[in-house]
Amino acid sequence: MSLMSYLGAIGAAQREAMDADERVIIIGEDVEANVYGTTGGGKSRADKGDFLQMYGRDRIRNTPISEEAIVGFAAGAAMTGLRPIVDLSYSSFLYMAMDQFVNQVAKNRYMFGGQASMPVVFRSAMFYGLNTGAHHSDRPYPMFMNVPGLKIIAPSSPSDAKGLLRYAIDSDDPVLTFEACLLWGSKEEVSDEEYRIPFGKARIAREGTDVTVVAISSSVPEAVAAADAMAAEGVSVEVIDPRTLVPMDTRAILESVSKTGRLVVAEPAHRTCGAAGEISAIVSEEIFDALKAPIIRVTAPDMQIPFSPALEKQMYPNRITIADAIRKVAGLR
Amino acid sequence: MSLMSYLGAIGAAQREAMDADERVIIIGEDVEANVYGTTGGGKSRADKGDFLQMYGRDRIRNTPISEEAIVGFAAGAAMTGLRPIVDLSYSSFLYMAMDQFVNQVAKNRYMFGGQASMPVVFRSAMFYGLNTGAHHSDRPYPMFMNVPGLKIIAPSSPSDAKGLLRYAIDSDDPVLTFEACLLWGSKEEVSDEEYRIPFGKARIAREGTDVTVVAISSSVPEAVAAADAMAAEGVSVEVIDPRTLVPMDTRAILESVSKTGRLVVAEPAHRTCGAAGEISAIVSEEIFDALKAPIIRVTAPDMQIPFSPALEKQMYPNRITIADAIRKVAGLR
Amino acid sequence: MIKQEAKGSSMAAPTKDQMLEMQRRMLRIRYFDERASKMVKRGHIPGTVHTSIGQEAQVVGATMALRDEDYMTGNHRSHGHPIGKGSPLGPLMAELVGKATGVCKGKGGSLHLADFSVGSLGESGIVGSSIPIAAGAALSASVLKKSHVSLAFFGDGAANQGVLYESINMAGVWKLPVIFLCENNQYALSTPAHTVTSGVIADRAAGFGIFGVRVENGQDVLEVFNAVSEAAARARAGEGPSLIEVVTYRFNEHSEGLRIGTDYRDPEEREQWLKRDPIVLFRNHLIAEGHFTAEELDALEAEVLAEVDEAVRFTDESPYPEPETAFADLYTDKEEQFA
Amino acid sequence: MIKQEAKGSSMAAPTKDQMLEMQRRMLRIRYFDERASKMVKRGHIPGTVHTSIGQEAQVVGATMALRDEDYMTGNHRSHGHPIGKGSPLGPLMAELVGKATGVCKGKGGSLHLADFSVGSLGESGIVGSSIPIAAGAALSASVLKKSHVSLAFFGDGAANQGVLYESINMAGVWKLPVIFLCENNQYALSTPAHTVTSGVIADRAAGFGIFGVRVENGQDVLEVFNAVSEAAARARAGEGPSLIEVVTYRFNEHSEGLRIGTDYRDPEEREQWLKRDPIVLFRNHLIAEGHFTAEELDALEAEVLAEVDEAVRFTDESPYPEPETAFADLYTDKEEQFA
Ligand SMILES: Cc1ncc(C[n+]2csc(CCOP(=O)(O)OP(=O)(O)O)c2C)c(N)n1
Ligand SMILES: Cc1ncc(C[n+]2csc(CCOP(=O)(O)OP(=O)(O)O)c2C)c(N)n1
Ligand SMILES: [Mg+2]
Ligand SMILES: [Mg+2]
Repeated sequence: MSLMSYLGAIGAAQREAMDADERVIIIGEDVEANVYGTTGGGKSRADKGDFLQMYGRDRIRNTPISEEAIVGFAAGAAMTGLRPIVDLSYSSFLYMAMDQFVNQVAKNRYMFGGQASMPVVFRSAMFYGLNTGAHHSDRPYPMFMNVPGLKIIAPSSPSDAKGLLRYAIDSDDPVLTFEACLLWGSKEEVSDEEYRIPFGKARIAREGTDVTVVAISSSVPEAVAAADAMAAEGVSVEVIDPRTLVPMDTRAILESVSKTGRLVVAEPAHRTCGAAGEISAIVSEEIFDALKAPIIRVTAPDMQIPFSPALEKQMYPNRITIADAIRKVAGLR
Repeated sequence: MSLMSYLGAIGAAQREAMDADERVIIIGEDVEANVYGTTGGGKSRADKGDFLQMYGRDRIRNTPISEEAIVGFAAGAAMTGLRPIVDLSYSSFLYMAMDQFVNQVAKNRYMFGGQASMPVVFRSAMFYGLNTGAHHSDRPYPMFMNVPGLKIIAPSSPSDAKGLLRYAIDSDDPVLTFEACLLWGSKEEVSDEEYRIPFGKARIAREGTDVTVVAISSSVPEAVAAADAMAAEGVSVEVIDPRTLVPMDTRAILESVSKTGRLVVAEPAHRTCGAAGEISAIVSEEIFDALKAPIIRVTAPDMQIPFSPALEKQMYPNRITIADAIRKVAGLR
Repeated sequence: MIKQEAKGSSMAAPTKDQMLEMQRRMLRIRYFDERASKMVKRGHIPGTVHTSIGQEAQVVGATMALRDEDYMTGNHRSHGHPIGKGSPLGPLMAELVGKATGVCKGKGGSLHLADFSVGSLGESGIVGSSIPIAAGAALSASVLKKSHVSLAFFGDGAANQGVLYESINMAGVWKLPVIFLCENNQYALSTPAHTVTSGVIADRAAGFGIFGVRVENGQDVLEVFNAVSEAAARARAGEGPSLIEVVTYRFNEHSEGLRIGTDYRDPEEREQWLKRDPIVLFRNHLIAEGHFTAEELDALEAEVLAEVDEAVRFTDESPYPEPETAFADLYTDKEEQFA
Repeated sequence: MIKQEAKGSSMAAPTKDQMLEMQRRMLRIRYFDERASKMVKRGHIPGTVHTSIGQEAQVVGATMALRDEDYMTGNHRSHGHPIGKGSPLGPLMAELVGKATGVCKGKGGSLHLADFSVGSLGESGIVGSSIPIAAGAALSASVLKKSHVSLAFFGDGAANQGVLYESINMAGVWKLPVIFLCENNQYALSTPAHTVTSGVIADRAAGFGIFGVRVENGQDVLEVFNAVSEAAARARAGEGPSLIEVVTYRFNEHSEGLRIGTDYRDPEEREQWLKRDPIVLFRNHLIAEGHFTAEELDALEAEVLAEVDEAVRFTDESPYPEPETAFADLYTDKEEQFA
């Protein structure tokens, strides 16, 4: 075990996968210079752990700013023997390649009757909450959840980041990872061994009996903090992190809500057609009778993200708004 | 009043708007030759009603196949005095321009503090159900519903098509229309006068007291047919067509479900993070106590669309699957 | 044929066998597409099909210049490419009809044919969308040190999609073994290329530092073959990508059954082009040069016609897929969990 | 400066007043950006800023060649463009800090400055994304028969985004009055342009049938001014778009506060470029040619410094926006219903 940051864990998973399989390559803007911190040991190419030094230009591919071609090249390469990891840096840049994601990456295997497999991972990080304005603050994973054929993960801790990414790289299907820039610095003890966390298995971030909170990405630590605060008010809150959004571990969610009868869903994406709405719909479809109160969603509003520090913070769920929702669903106000 | 097809109604709204305001222009692939049937009177340029003859090349703009630039040009033009109608033909092609939709069209007015307005309409039709395979069969409106700043309409009848499109063209905000190719041929008496249907007002397609069905796009006639069939079984079904998905007339939906206590939501989009999930979540959030049974969604599964006629039909809601859901929600099976 | 610069080693002329194979494949495309057209009109094929009738030289000249293992992607005008690459006709025809024996099990249909066994990585219904896929296959060849070349077919219409230039640029800096082949049949649906194309497509190569060539007589299978052979040789020699624009003409409407009036295309223009039928031209050439007799070529035509008949028979006798197969092949694992 | 062909009417040399205004605007950019850089480091400006320090000649040469009413879009290197176009400094600085008096009411921030009052239609945090917006403004001018020209600023990195070529092509066939101006500062973040650019950016114009020019000495404001003036004249004369590549250099890091090591950029290279400071060069030129005295230019510098001080004072004294304003300005009507 080592104390590892979320970002470091991602770097570690990439390094292990690069070492394990020569077909794994990294493609992306500024990956050579380790600008985003997952392809090197430090700030200099001379630093120990620098990917370019270790794997060479053939496998560490600095690209032009051409997201659509980057994604398409990776898809074509994945169908013909490589296993690319594509670093798209900000999630807000995925739109540039939307056609490739939806029409090629997600559909090819199906359309071709299973002739192709598509072992490729597309990494990006959601940079919200950092006063970078509307162009850099998107949390667009819900729209990709509406596209069958993609698998989607959103790790919320260093050990999940490492294990899920490794599983993603080993998977023969296309995976999109939505990392959370806000969590980059969070640290915990992470195994130095190789390990993989299979998709479709939620993590119970905190056990409880009165209210279930399903939280996504950076809302997980906020939900845990809210749960801690609620314990003081005598409410026992269970926090579930689905970790993988497609496939979603609905069983774990349903089991928890069957027990608690009360559900809050918290996520940083926009409200309409978000993951929270989906989870709410599934739960009321499946275990309507178990529900003791209406499900409450705590999400970003259907509004773009303003730049000013005086405006931005209120846009995302936090421990206070989550705790308010818990109180409400528990009938405490 | 004239007997008008859905497609004819769209053509009529465009013609009226072109006549009323010189700033309205039409941009798109193959609009000159009236390939998609909304910019002409017939198949020949000599035919009466041909838009190119009537408005000239300056206002009827045949484009290269460059969707991203088309959308971007239209956005730039809309911010500087024109009011473009963009014909993108198939909804499956919108992905090509996703960055322009999300990062420019939806965000500009907000990011610039209201300096710009964006009076532009993006038309496309969902061509599903016609054995054209996965690339041409998408129903991607839910992902656009997750993007604040866009308004989204999905007319299901000729008179709605005309009135909603006209309102869209007159609107100072960007509007995406998702038309339904399956409905192109449907006909009804439509007013020859100019009229506008304001956004955010649902249409009660059929009144009823026992079960509410909220249906979207081509699911509306299927829901009405299911309701007719259920009347024979003694179940009175109310069918609500939201018509505009953003803004959504939640009040009309809530009023109906408050009355019936039972809700089925039918739509042709994929299930996960679709509009049906959103509507389900809203209803159980708002009027949980009024619900007598779990809400049922009838949607396309989370699967891509196969080509073969032996495979495709089962992918979308139809009168039979909707009627089954009605029976279930009504406790009849 | 205007060449900008010729770097590749000069190509050997095609052998007699190769020429016969060229004519065979052109005939396969012609007869297959003619039959498909009829089947659309009779309602035996659902959806829509786009024929390559009139463009056979451009297709076959290109595919015959590739090796069997080389990769290829295409577009909506989709049957010619895999046929040209050597794909058997039965599963292709069965796919068009949506049978379980189709090359994509009935899931793709005309627009999305793919036959990985002959390096066909997929046609695409989305204009321009498959171009970077071909370049990605070339990236595999490059990283895995294989000798594959990859070729992307696309139309004059697709030549205005930005992803083409992103792909050209990135393949250019990485010197990938990929050929961008523009089938300039002078129209994109109803839109004449010259009304939506600024400059000359082949000339766009130069600004991106790659080799560019315009094959003016795309009705001559040998001209196309030579141009693509040179590009493939350059690619295999590590000299990077090429952009080849082939001038040709589609004899049929944009898609079968589509009626958009003829206003956009001068009937007289079409008449002139019909006289430049690539199959007739090559037949005459083969006879004139003494490579084959008329009788030999008649026999070839009969043989190919029988092949197409056989493909239709195969199709007719094949079952439709079971409805539940619609729910397989999306993911490689535990597919049922998503159904 | 290498010209491909000069169609536009030859330009009048800039007047003395114009030259003084050029120097003034270059100074405004320099001092504004220097101050902004300090404010980022002190935490007074949240998020990130990208300075145009070192690139002032390229920015101002372009904007001064436009008329006040002409349109412009830009990118993340965003302050120089509106300043060059004549936008007052106070609301720009207030925007960087996120104050209510900001030019975008604090909603845009550094990356998304826009000042419609001077034709600035918006900077863009998404590389390449604002290029078609500028072309769309040119479409308005064309359809509405106005004389506006529109200019899109973008970097060497953005020159590999496909939307640029889609825009060039469509503007080319429609002969729109738009100028595509590539600020080639030789790096995109950590990536040297030559490692990701196949061919020469300006040369890409030719294949798209539009005018292309490379301004080799982008540190000389007059060279840039002349090139853009010619392009603007051509545009107004109905001769269509131009692609202008200006070679320049950014003196600072990609963004202020960013530390990505210096491995990607040779410190020696930077030293050489620092000697080619566009403001110093132009100052020397103005004195050498006898247009202005050193004292006059010193006074100008003091004046601009005071302007920047005033902008900061304006910013400091301005209130932050009320939280509920975050929920306005998304739509033109009934905004509350969406909040
Ligand atoms: C992205 C996209 N835009 C538009 C279409 C509709 N469409 C299908 S084929 C076609 C014309 C294509 O022209 P070209 O590339 O020249 O190929 P050709 O049909 O002439 O062989 C169009 C506009 C599409 N399928 N995909
Ligand atoms: C679509 C997109 N991809 C990547 C980025 C991240 N990014 C921001 S600036 C930049 C470099 C831009 O280089 P260039 O266009 O040359 O402009 P410069 O910064 O040199 O002025 C990159 C990669 C982005 N903002 N948008
Ligand atoms: Mg064509
Ligand atoms: Mg640069």
